[in-house]
Amino acid sequence: MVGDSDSLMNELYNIMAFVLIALPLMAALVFMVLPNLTSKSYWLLSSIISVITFGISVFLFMSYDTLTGGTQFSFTVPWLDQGINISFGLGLTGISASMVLLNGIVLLGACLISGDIEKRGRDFYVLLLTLGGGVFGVFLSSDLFFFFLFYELAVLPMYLLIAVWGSSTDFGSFTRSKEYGAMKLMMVLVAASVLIWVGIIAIFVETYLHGTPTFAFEELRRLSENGLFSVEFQNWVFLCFMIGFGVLSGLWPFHTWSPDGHVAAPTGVSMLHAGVLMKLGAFGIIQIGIVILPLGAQTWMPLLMVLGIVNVIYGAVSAMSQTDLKYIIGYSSVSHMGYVLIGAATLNSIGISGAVLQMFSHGIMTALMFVLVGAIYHRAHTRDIYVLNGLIKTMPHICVLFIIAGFASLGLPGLSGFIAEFLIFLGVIKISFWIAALAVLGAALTAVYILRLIARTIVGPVDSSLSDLPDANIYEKIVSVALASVLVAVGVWPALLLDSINVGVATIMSAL
Amino acid sequence: MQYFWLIPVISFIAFIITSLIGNKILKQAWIFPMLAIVLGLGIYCFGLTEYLQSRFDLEHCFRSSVTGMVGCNYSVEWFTAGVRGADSVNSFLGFTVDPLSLSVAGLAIFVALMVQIYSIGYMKDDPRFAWYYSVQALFISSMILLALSDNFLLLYVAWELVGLCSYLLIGFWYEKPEAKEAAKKAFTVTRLGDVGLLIGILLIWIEVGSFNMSDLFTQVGSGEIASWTIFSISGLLFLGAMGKSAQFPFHVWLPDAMEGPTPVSALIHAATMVAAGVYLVARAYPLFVQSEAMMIIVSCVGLITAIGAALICCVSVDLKRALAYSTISHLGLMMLSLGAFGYTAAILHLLAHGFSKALLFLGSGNIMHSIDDLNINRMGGLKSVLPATTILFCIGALSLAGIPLLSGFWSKDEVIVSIVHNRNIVFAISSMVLVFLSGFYMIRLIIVPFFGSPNRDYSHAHKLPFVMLAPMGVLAVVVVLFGWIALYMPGAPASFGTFLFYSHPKNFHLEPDIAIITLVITLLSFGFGYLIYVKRFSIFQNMRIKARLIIEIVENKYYIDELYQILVDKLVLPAAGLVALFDRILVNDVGINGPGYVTRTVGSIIRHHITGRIYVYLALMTTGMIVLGIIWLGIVIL
Amino acid sequence: MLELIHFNILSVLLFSVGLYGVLARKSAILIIMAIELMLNAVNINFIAAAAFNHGNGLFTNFDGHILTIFIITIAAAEVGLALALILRIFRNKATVNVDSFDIMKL
Amino acid sequence: MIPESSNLLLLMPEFVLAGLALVVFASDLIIPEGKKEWVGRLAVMGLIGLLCVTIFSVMGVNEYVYNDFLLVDHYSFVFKIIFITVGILTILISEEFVKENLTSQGEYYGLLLLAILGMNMLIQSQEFLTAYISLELLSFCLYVLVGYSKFNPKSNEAAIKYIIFGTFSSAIFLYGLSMVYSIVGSTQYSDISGTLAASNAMDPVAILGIALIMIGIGFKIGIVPFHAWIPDVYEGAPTPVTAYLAIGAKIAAFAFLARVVIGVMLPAEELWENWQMILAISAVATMLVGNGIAIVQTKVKRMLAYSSIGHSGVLLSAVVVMGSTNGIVIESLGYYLIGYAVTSFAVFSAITAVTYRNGVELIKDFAGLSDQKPLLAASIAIGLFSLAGLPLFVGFTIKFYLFSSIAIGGYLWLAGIAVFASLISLYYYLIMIKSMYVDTASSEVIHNNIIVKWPMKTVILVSIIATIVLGIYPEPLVNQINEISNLFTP
Repeated sequence: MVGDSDSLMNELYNIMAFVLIALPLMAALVFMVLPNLTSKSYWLLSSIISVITFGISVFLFMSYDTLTGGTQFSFTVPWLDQGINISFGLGLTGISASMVLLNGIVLLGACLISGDIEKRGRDFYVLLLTLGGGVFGVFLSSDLFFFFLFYELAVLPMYLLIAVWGSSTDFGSFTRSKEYGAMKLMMVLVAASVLIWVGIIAIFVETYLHGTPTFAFEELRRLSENGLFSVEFQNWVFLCFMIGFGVLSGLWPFHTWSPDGHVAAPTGVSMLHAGVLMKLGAFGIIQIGIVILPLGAQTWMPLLMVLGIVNVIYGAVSAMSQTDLKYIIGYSSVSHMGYVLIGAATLNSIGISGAVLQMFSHGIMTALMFVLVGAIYHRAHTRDIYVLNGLIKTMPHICVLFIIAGFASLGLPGLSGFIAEFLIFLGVIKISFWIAALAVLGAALTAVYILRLIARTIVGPVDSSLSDLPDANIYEKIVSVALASVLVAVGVWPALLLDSINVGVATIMSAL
Repeated sequence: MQYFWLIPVISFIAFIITSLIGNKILKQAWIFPMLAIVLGLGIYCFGLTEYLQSRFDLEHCFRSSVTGMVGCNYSVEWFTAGVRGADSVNSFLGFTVDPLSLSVAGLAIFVALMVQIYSIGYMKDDPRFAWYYSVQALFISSMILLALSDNFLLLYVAWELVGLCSYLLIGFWYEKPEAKEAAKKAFTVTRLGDVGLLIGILLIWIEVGSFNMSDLFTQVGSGEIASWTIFSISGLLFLGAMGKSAQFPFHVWLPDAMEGPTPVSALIHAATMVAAGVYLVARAYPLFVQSEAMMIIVSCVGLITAIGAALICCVSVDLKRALAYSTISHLGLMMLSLGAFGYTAAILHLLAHGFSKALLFLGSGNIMHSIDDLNINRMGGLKSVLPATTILFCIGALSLAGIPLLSGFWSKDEVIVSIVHNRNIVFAISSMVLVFLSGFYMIRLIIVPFFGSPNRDYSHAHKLPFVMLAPMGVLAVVVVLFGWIALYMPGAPASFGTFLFYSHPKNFHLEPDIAIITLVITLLSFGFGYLIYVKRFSIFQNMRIKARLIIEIVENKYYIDELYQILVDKLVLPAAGLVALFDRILVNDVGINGPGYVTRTVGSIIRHHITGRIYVYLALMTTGMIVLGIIWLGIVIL
Repeated sequence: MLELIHFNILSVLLFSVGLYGVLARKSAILIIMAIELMLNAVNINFIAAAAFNHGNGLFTNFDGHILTIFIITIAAAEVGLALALILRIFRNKATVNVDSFDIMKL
Repeated sequence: MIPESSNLLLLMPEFVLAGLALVVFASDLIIPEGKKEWVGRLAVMGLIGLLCVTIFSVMGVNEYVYNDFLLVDHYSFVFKIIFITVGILTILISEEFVKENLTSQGEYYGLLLLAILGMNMLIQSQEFLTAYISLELLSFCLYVLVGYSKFNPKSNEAAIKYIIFGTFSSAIFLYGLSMVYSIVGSTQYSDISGTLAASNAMDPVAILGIALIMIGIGFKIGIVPFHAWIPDVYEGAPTPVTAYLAIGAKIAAFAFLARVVIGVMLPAEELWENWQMILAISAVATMLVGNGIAIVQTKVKRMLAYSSIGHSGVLLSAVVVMGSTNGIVIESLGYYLIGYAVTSFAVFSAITAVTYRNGVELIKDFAGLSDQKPLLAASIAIGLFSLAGLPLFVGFTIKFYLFSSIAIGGYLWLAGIAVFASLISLYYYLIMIKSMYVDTASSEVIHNNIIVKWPMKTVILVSIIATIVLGIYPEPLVNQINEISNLFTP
């Protein structure tokens, strides 16, 4: 009997990755079938679900064996063995380990923070959990078909989440309605996925014509190493991937969906949007583009690097003159994702591990910022930095954490952003001095707009109209403190993440 | 000595505790930081003793072949990124104990302790008393880390953290618009310099493959690195140093930084943090000396800064700002000294200046505390109101003016000697001018507020508590006595120069001719000041009117702030606005909305072929058939 | 002597006339009639092909004739249905001009 | 070699169906007014019975009957099942609509049954005359059904347009057939393909004949440039009939087209190569025109009609690549058709429910539906997301499968355009979803008076569940379809 329970545990252990994806999706399905409950109870239920997924993601992250490396928690079942031959494959790599952890954290935060959703609670949590499940799926898939399926699944709920629960803003000279933001986000992301889709089909066709039709990463990688994909083929397919995935990471000039999406989105959705959704693109470039199409990667990386540096500088400069808190953070995300792209474009292990670390760090940081901005907006009903001022007087908790997040964003050592950016700089300077110099300059520009933001809204004399606003509620406090502690923890002890990231990067490097 | 890492850690813990529970124990919030720093001082003293006694036979200690000093290194791995063994970056948490780090760390701990004691009195009525102490603790933690770190990455970490503390403390009274602007300015300007520092560190890594300082110096020493690279690396590092040490043209932040509480100015913006730039150059000295051009640049920047700031100091009417310019001037002097191969002199001056300037700032804090004003023209005759402060302030000021036997005298003399020996006559004469100017502004700052006739009613002046005067007294004692280590350094063969040196120990020797010349110049400047401010000679008043233009330029700080402001207002912000507009109009409305709009338009145009008339449909079908037929024929023929 | 080709030409002409009628007439009934012409062209083709080729190759049975009969039948049904529908619309709109049948367009 | 048999029992489903239709017509005379829904329920029960009959009598059979005129094989079996199921679902969603909006309810169901009969015959015919007659049987029923709303001018107009267009295209089809006949001397697929393949220098008359036949079929599918009737007819027809047109008729037409292409065109390789290009061009035009115009529509049914044109283009792209990779294409085509059917039912059933009482037709009139009738809104939303090709729903999987097989056939660019077209379609689907979920309910249209009875509810739930289940667990279905494709791979 002992053996039985052991093997049961083993079984459970092996399908952990599957459980992580299935749990939120199943919960969403159950919510749909369940009789109508109050919004609060849906919130409670989905919070419980997200606590569990958080637990599982921590478990997966902790149990990823950095000594063995490779893909762990593999889980493969045949899905279609006729025709185009697809299997449902999951696996945890060194890189996805930290990404899964990121999503676990941000999803939990987003759920907890969304307790004030009154309108159509059920629909909101169904969509939120679907989004979370989709993101987990992307990070865990070891099969191109399912990777793409989950990728689209993660994009799907965004439209309704923004359009129904979002907010429209009038900026005087122009307006950004929630419908516009949602529609643009959806259309741009799906347009980008057109390119990815074409790329995936092209890869599949190559393998099919070769007589080994497959979507599995491992298999594709092996085929790629055997030289199945010619240089010309790799060049154009990688370009598709680069732009397609790049758009999701806010690649210039296809980035405007992101700030406008933020401006329209409700807090929890903004967190997931900036925190994890934008990471999917970079993850795709690193985990798929580089591994399967290394030659194409080598061809296009200079372009990606240049575009990345444009992202960095352009995003920072744009953020400087924005007046809306969410715009500022949105453009700052564009700028920071530029670092990720640059890091990936270095094609050396330091740059890529920096990029992955930056993905994690930016995810946490920007989620934290959106929690706080959401809290401010919720209370003051404006995000205009010319209207808000001296908030630290009335909302000390929110503001102190905002300052922490801001400093993480400008790359203050001791917070996670610094190590990540620093590693990216190191990776870049091996390639080009001037790009590295511009990247460092970009970090200094970040300081300009973050400090401007702090000086305008957080410190200074306080307006009487803002003087009796309440501080963060208990959930906001919990979430923001937790996120800030992650920032500090990773900043002080980056080896926490870097150990597994290094292993993942080693796998990628061996493909090059 | 191997427990030195505890000093920053204890302070950091104090920071965390105080920031978490500080508000609950508001008036007692100083306890933990104070405890931490006392413990730190204890550890430091033990370590120092251990170092002085047994540095030659400890396991971790060895003599650096480049600097010749004995350094003790302790490190653990921090993180590794990339593929281990192949293409990776390893980073260590390591500290090094050598005379340089011991000196700077000692200065930091000691002054910090004094300032913290002083602050108990000075800050006691502030509602953010606890916050003040917790940031102080963080500052000490990071400052010690800065002084001790053995690699550039860790140094950069600490470098930024002290910048953060400076930011937080300048903006301590953040309700004041000036304070928040000053904080922003300080951080932004130093951050610009840090761009250089960071790129420099990256280049170092590219060249050396490690961040470790001694690795770099070994490679530099063995001549493996091209001179151009050395020049660029040292230049980039120097950019960081310029930012932190407020060297021209990055000096603009320091005067504004005086918006912070006065004890903060004393600790951070006079004694320790601003000296970090000098410390960095001294740290990387093996690198700098390899590049003659860089050394000249360092001297020039130092000289320009020193003279420019000294001139402004001569006309500044705000006591703290005047002191700030004096600080800039002295930092310039240190840079000048470093550039003139006066390594030991610069560090000695760093220490002497640190103690003296801390004393001066605390003195100005006393004035602030009692009469709540800093405009020296509205003071006068303070000596009768604040007698103790007057004496202490005079000690500090005279020390910096270079009056013999006080610590400033020894260090300044040492600096001048190295300038005269290693640089040409222009530098020598300029440094004499500098001596004159510093004597002049110091005597001005003594005469105008403290002596002469009172310009206001002092009846409401607050009394000074003992807790504020006591640390000043201690500092004054140090200021008086400290300079003697120039002649005899305990634990070292002889003078400070045999303890802290570059490449080979050298004894301090008083060069009587130079000493006499500087002394004469200083006294001359005193006399000059006496004539102007006490006797009020009309000839000077006339001169003042005639040289109106020049004085105005100097009073307005050469319009450099305005220039920067114009640059930001007329160039950077409009450019940013333009980019944002470009982003919205072109990238978004045309680039992203455009295709959607085009699709819609095309859709609404082609929909018109569905006219609703059957015969049109049928005609359409027939035409379609014919068109397809033509295409088909084309395909067949081709 | 009449060849198959002559019948074919006749059929093409008839088909073309029908096509012209379909495109040019505005009355629904005339359009239906024109379509009937086209169907008759089809019938001619079938009958002629079956008659002239009888015995060659696959032309061994009476397929062509049968086809024709079927087509005539179906065409009759079609016309009946069409006329019924036209009647229906005539009751509602009092016109059979197809120009007026454009409530739905674009 | 497929054996020939004279076993008329193989046609049992068709006999039963014809009988059922007669019974339904007759029952209409018996069942009193006010209980007419029992006519429909009778038809449903009959069809369910027919489903069993079909499974028991022709499953696994592979034989020619009637002198090679009909082929009872797995292909026709699968499609018969589909047609019957579509018929059942259509009748179920019709019930309330018919009761509220149409007179003479009984014949409605009878005609639907006859249409199914037409489809069944069409799919198993191996000869053009049989095919033509079946097609006309189907079409006649549809002409009547489209115009069934007697007093609705739109319905009348739609019927008139449909019948004129339909007879016109029949004439063209027949003319083409007569030309082919005059060369070949037979109307059997195998004879025609044999002659075409044998003659090296292709006879222009035969080529033109084939072209006209293809055009006739193209009209039924509604590919550009023969698409003009679709929006008007879809809009004017009663909503359940629109659903039937968009789902049943379309599947039948494509199944027929595939059969013709496989039976007639593929053996004549040279001819087919030329045709591939033509069809590809037409497919591109169909996808772009359909989706492009759908963007600017304001009426729901018209928007869906154009969207249906777009889907025809996608399906036609799959037909284009037939030949080179037969098996996988047929598999994906079949899978696509089934997926498209269940998805469309999710949309159309809910739209029928919304329109049966209020007669709303504008997209903006659906505002507030999600608050008042969440199930209907969810059904439409899921269906539209699925049609747009978003995952978890069958739309994603079928598109992925179909596009992959198009690309495997060497037409990656066509697949790319198809993906792009589905991007365009997402835009107008989202507009519809926005109307339902985001916009606040207008005061004029209130959906609260809609009553969703069990037949409708069943269809909605079944189609939602099928949309999801077929999307994430397609293996059994694909295996079934795979059996068909095995028939065509030598």
